[in-house]
Amino acid sequence: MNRVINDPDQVTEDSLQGVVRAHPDLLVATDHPRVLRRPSSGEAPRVGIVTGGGSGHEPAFLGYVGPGLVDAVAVGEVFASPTAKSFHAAFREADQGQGVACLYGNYAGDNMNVKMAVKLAAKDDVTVKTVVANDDVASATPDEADKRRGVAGEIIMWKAGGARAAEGASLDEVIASAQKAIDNTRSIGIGLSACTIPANGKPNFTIDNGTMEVGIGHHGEHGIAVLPVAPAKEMAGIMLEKILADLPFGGEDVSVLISGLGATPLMELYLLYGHVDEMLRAHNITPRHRFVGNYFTSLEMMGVSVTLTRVDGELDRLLRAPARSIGLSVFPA
Amino acid sequence: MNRVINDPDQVTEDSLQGVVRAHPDLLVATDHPRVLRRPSSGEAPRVGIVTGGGSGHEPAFLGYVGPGLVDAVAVGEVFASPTAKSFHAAFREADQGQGVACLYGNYAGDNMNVKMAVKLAAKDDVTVKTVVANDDVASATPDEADKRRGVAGEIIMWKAGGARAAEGASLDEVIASAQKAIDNTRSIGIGLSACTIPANGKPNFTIDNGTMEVGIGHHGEHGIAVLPVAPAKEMAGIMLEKILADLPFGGEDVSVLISGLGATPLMELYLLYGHVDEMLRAHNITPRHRFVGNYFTSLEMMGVSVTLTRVDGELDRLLRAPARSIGLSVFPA
Amino acid sequence: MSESITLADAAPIAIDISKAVVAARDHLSEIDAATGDGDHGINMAKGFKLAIDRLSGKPFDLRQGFATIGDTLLGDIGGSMGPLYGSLFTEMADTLDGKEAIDRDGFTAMLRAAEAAIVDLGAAKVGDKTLIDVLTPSREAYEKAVGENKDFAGALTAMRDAAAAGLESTRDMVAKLGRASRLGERSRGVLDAGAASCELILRTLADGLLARLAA
Amino acid sequence: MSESITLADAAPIAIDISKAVVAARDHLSEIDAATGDGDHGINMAKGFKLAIDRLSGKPFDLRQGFATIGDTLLGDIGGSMGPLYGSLFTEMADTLDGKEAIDRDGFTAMLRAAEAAIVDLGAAKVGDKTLIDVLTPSREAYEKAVGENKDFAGALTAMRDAAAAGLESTRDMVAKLGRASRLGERSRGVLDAGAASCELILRTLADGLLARLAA
Ligand SMILES: Nc1ncnc2c1ncn2[C@@H]1O[C@H](COP(=O)(O)OP(=O)(O)O)[C@@H](O)[C@H]1O
Ligand SMILES: Nc1ncnc2c1ncn2[C@@H]1O[C@H](COP(=O)(O)OP(=O)(O)O)[C@@H](O)[C@H]1O
Ligand SMILES: [Mg+2]
Ligand SMILES: [Mg+2]
Ligand SMILES: [Mg+2]
Ligand SMILES: [Mg+2]
Repeated sequence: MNRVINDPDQVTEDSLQGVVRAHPDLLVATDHPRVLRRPSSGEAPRVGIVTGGGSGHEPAFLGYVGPGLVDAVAVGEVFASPTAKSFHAAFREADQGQGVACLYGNYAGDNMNVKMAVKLAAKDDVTVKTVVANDDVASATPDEADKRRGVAGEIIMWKAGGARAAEGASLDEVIASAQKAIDNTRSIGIGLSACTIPANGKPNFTIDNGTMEVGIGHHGEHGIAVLPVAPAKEMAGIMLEKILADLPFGGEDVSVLISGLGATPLMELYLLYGHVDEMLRAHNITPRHRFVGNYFTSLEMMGVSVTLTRVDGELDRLLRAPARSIGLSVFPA
Repeated sequence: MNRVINDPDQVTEDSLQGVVRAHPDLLVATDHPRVLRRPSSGEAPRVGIVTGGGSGHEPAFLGYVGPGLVDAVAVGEVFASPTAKSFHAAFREADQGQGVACLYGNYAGDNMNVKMAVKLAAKDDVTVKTVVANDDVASATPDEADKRRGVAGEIIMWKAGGARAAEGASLDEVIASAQKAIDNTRSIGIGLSACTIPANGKPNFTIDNGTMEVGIGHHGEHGIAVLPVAPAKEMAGIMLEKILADLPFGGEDVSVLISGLGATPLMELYLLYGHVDEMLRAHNITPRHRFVGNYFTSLEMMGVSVTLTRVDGELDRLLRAPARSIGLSVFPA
Repeated sequence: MSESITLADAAPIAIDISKAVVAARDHLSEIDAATGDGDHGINMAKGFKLAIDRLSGKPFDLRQGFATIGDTLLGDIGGSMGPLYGSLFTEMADTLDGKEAIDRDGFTAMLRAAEAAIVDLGAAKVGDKTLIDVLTPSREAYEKAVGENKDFAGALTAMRDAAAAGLESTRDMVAKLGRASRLGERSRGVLDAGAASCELILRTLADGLLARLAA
Repeated sequence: MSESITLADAAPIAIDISKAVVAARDHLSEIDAATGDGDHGINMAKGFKLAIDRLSGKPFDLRQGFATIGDTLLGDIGGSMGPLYGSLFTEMADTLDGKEAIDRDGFTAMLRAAEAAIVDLGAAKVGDKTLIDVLTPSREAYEKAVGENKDFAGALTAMRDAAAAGLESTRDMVAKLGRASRLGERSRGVLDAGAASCELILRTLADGLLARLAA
C-alpha cells in the first residue's frame, strides 16, 4: 500500500492539519478537532448549513464548505460517520440564530449520530432540521426509496441549500429547496477497482480485473450486478437506463454531474460525459448544468458515478448562484 | 485494465468530444481535430497564449484554457507530443494580431514539433515566441538545467503568462513574465505506483509495492532514487531538500502547488501539504499562494509532486489575477 | 460459590472487554468486508483502545469502566458503532448507579438496558442480521434461566451460549439494516460483523463474572 | 543482376516497411518501456497504419509512398517520431523527385537526406543512444561500400549489416537525448527503441530492394 501518510490510524487528523493550512480563507479549525467551519464573514446572519460524513471521499465533505455552500462540517474517520458530538459541535458553529439545515447522506451511522446530535442541539436551543440524501437508485427499489444511500447527489443538495441560505431564506425554505433538489436527483455508480482504507492495509472488497460492479456504493457496498467491463458507451447506457426509469425525466433541463471515484483518469470522465450528453439529447433532455470531475470519491477506487437532476426555474437559479469551495466553484455571472 | 473507454486507440479523440460538450463556455472545437480554443470573446485583441502536450495529464493541458489563462491548446496522443501541424493550428487560433506566446514543457518531441510549427507560422506572418518549462529538479543537474523536464510548474507559467496577456502586455512582456515564473519555479515528484496507457494495456514501468521512486517523471521516467516508502513527513523533507538546494529560497513569499499524479487520494495531498507548509515556515518561507489537488496527473499513477515558486510583487499580482478554467480558477478579489 | 461481585472487583472486566475487542480488530474487519465496508474492527478497536488509555492510571469500578467506554465511543467513534455501543455501555453503566455490587437481578436490569439502548436508536429486530441477533436472544436466555431459578453463574452460562448461537444464526440471514442490507440475498452465508463483536463483548463479560463467581 | 529499380516496381516496399512497423508495435513499446515511456511502438504503428490506409486503393510509386508516410507522420503523429521520421521520409521522397528509378547513387543521396533530416531536427550525435546510432553508421557503411566499388546490392547488404551492428551498439550506451537521457547510467544495458525501429525500416527497405535486384 503506497500511500502519502504517516501513522495509518491518524490519517484523518493529519490531513485536516493540511486542509486548514492550505485554505484559511475557506476553512478554519474550531474547538472541536473534527469540525471545520467557514471563517466569520461579517455577513448578515442567515440559516447555517451543516454536513458531515466519513473521510476518504474528498473533496466531499469538507471540500464543500465555503461561500454559497456549507458553513460547517463534521469529519468522520475514513468511511465512518462523524460522532454525534461532532455533528453537535458543527451545529453550534454554523448557527447564526436562524437555525441550521443539516444536509447529509442516508447511512445508518450518520442517521444515528445526526439524530443524537439534533437532540443535544435542542438542549442548547439551536433548531436543526435535516434533509437526508437518498439519490442512489441502485441501493433500493423505488418503494423502499427511503433506504437508498446518498451519493454524489449530495453536492446538488448542498448547492441548492447553500444558495437558498445565501439568499436569506428561512430555515423551512432552505430545507424545502434542499429537499426538492434531492427529490429531483438520481445517481448510480460503476466500480472498476477496490480501494484500501489506510488503517486496514488491504482492500476491503474486490472487483475482479475485467469486471465492473454496477451500482456499487461509495464504500464498496455491493451493487446490483457484476458484469464484464463494457465499453464506455455501454456504461453510459446502463447507468442512464436505471436513472431514467426511476424518475420521469423528459423534455426538460437537467443538471449532469459525472464524478470519478478516485483513480479513474479525468480524460475518461470526459469521455463518459460525451456519451451521456449525446444520449440525453437523444431523449430530448438538455444538460443545462454540467459538472465533470472528482467530486465525490472513495479513496483510490476506480470507477464513475452519474448524477442527474431535474432542474426547474428555482433549481436553475440556485445552481447558477455564485459559490466557492475546494470541490465546486461557480463564478459570479 | 478496468477503464471507462471504448476503442483504446481512440481515447484521445473520444475524450475531446466530451470536453467540448461539457464546457462550451471554456473550450470549443476548431477546424483541426486536435486543437481546442476559447470561444471568441469580443475582448480587445491581445497576445495569444498557446500550450500543448500529450493527453493523460488532465486537467493539463486543455484544462488550463480559459479567461486569464491559455487561449488555444494542441492535444497529443496519450503521453506523446502533439504534432507540428497541431501546434501550428493552435498558433493560428490564438493569434489576434499581437503575436503568440507558446508556453510548453521541455520534452524532445514537444521541442521538435514546436520548432517546426513556429517555422510554419512564420510563413503565415504569425509571430510566435516560446518559453520552455524546465522546473523538474530531479531530471538533470543545475549545470544542465536546460535538459530538465517541465512538470507541474507549467501551471504557474501559464498563470503568469495568461494574466500578463490579459493585462494587455506586449508579446515580449508576456514572454518575460512567463520566463520569470518558470525561472523561479522548481518541482519534484514521488511516484508510488505505475499507470497503464490504454493503447498499451499494461503498465509501461513498474514501482514495486512498498517502494517509492523519488524524482519520477510524468511518464514514468526513472527518478533519482528508489527507496522504501517513507512516511509523508519524510517525503516532504526529501522533496523540499532537493528544491531548496536548487534555488536559494528564503525569507520570502512562495507559491506552493501540490499535485497528485492521479490516483493518490486528495486527503493524502492535504496531509502532505500540512508538512510542506510547516517545514517552509520553519525555513522562514511563507506560502502565500497555495494549490492542492490533481493539477497535473499521469493517468492513474499514484504519487505526488511539489512545486515551489519564488513570488515577487509582479508574480504575486499575476497569480492573484482572476482566471477560470477546468483545472484552476481564481475568483475576482 | 458467591452470588454477587463488587463493582470494584469486577472493574478489570471493562479492560478485558476492551482488550478483546482490540485483539479482534482484523477479524471483525474481515467479517465486515464480506458484506459491509470492512471497517468494523478499525472503528471498534480505535474506540476501545482509547477507553483503555483513559482508564489507565486511575482507580475505577465496573460502572465507571463502562461509563468511560460509553463516553469514549459516543464522543470519539463515529460510524454506527459509536452511538450504538456508546449508548449500550452508557445505559449499562447507568443501571449500576449507586450500587456496590452486581448480582443476578442487577445483571438482568443491565442486559435489558443494553438491549433497549440499541433498539431505541437503531430500530433493529431479530432477524435483521445485526448485533440485535446476539443481544436479544442473550437477554432472553438469561431471563429464562433466571425464571427457571438458575443461579447467577448458570444464567450467565446460558446467556453466553445463546450469544454464540445468536451469532451463528446471523450466518443464514439476509441483512435488512445497515450497509449490508443493500446486498439482499447476497448477504446470506456470512456472519454479521456487529453480531460478532457483540458476542465477543458478552462472552468476555460473562467469562469475567464467572471467573470471579467461582473464585 | 540489374543495377536499378523503377520507382513503380519499388512501390510495395513502402507498404512492406509500414507493415513491418505495425507488426513490431508491441516489441518496440517494450524496448521503450525499459528506458522511456513505453509508447514508441504505439505512436509508430498508429502512423504507419494510417499511411497504409492512405496508400491503399490508388496507384503510387516509391516516391509517393515515402511522401505519404512522411506527410502522415508529420500531420498525425506527435511525439518525437512524428517530426523525426516524418522529415526522414519526406526528405527521402524529395531526393526521388523527377526520377524514374532508384540506383546505387540515387540511394546514396536518399540516405544522406535521411540522416540530415534527423540531425537538423534532433541534433543527435553517434553515441547519444538514438536512432542516429543506426542511421549514421548505415549511411557510412553504404558509402564506404560504394567507394570500394561494390555494386548496389553489395552496398545495400553492407548497410543492412551496419544497421544491425548499430542497433546492437546502443545496448552499451548511456542515453544522452530524449526521455531516456534522464536515466544516466541506468539506461545502459538495453537497446534504444528508436534505433530498433530505424534498423527495422532500413532492413526492410534493403531487403525489398535486394529482392528486386536479384529478380
Ligand atoms: N440499526 C442497527 N441496529 C443495530 N445494529 C446495526 C444497525 N445497523 C447496523 N448495525 C450493525 O453495525 C454493523 C456494522 O458496523 P460498522 O462496520 O462499524 O459500521 P458501518 O456500517 O458504518 O461501517 C453491522 O454488522 C450491524 O451489526
Ligand atoms: N534528438 C533526437 N534525435 C534522434 N532520435 C531521438 C532524439 N530524441 C529521441 N530520439 C529517439 O526517440 C526514441 C523514442 O521515441 P518515442 O518513444 O516514440 O517518443 P517519446 O520519447 O516522445 O515517447 C528514442 O528511443 C530515440 O531513439
Ligand atoms: Mg464504515
Ligand atoms: Mg511518449
Ligand atoms: Mg463497516
Ligand atoms: Mg516513448
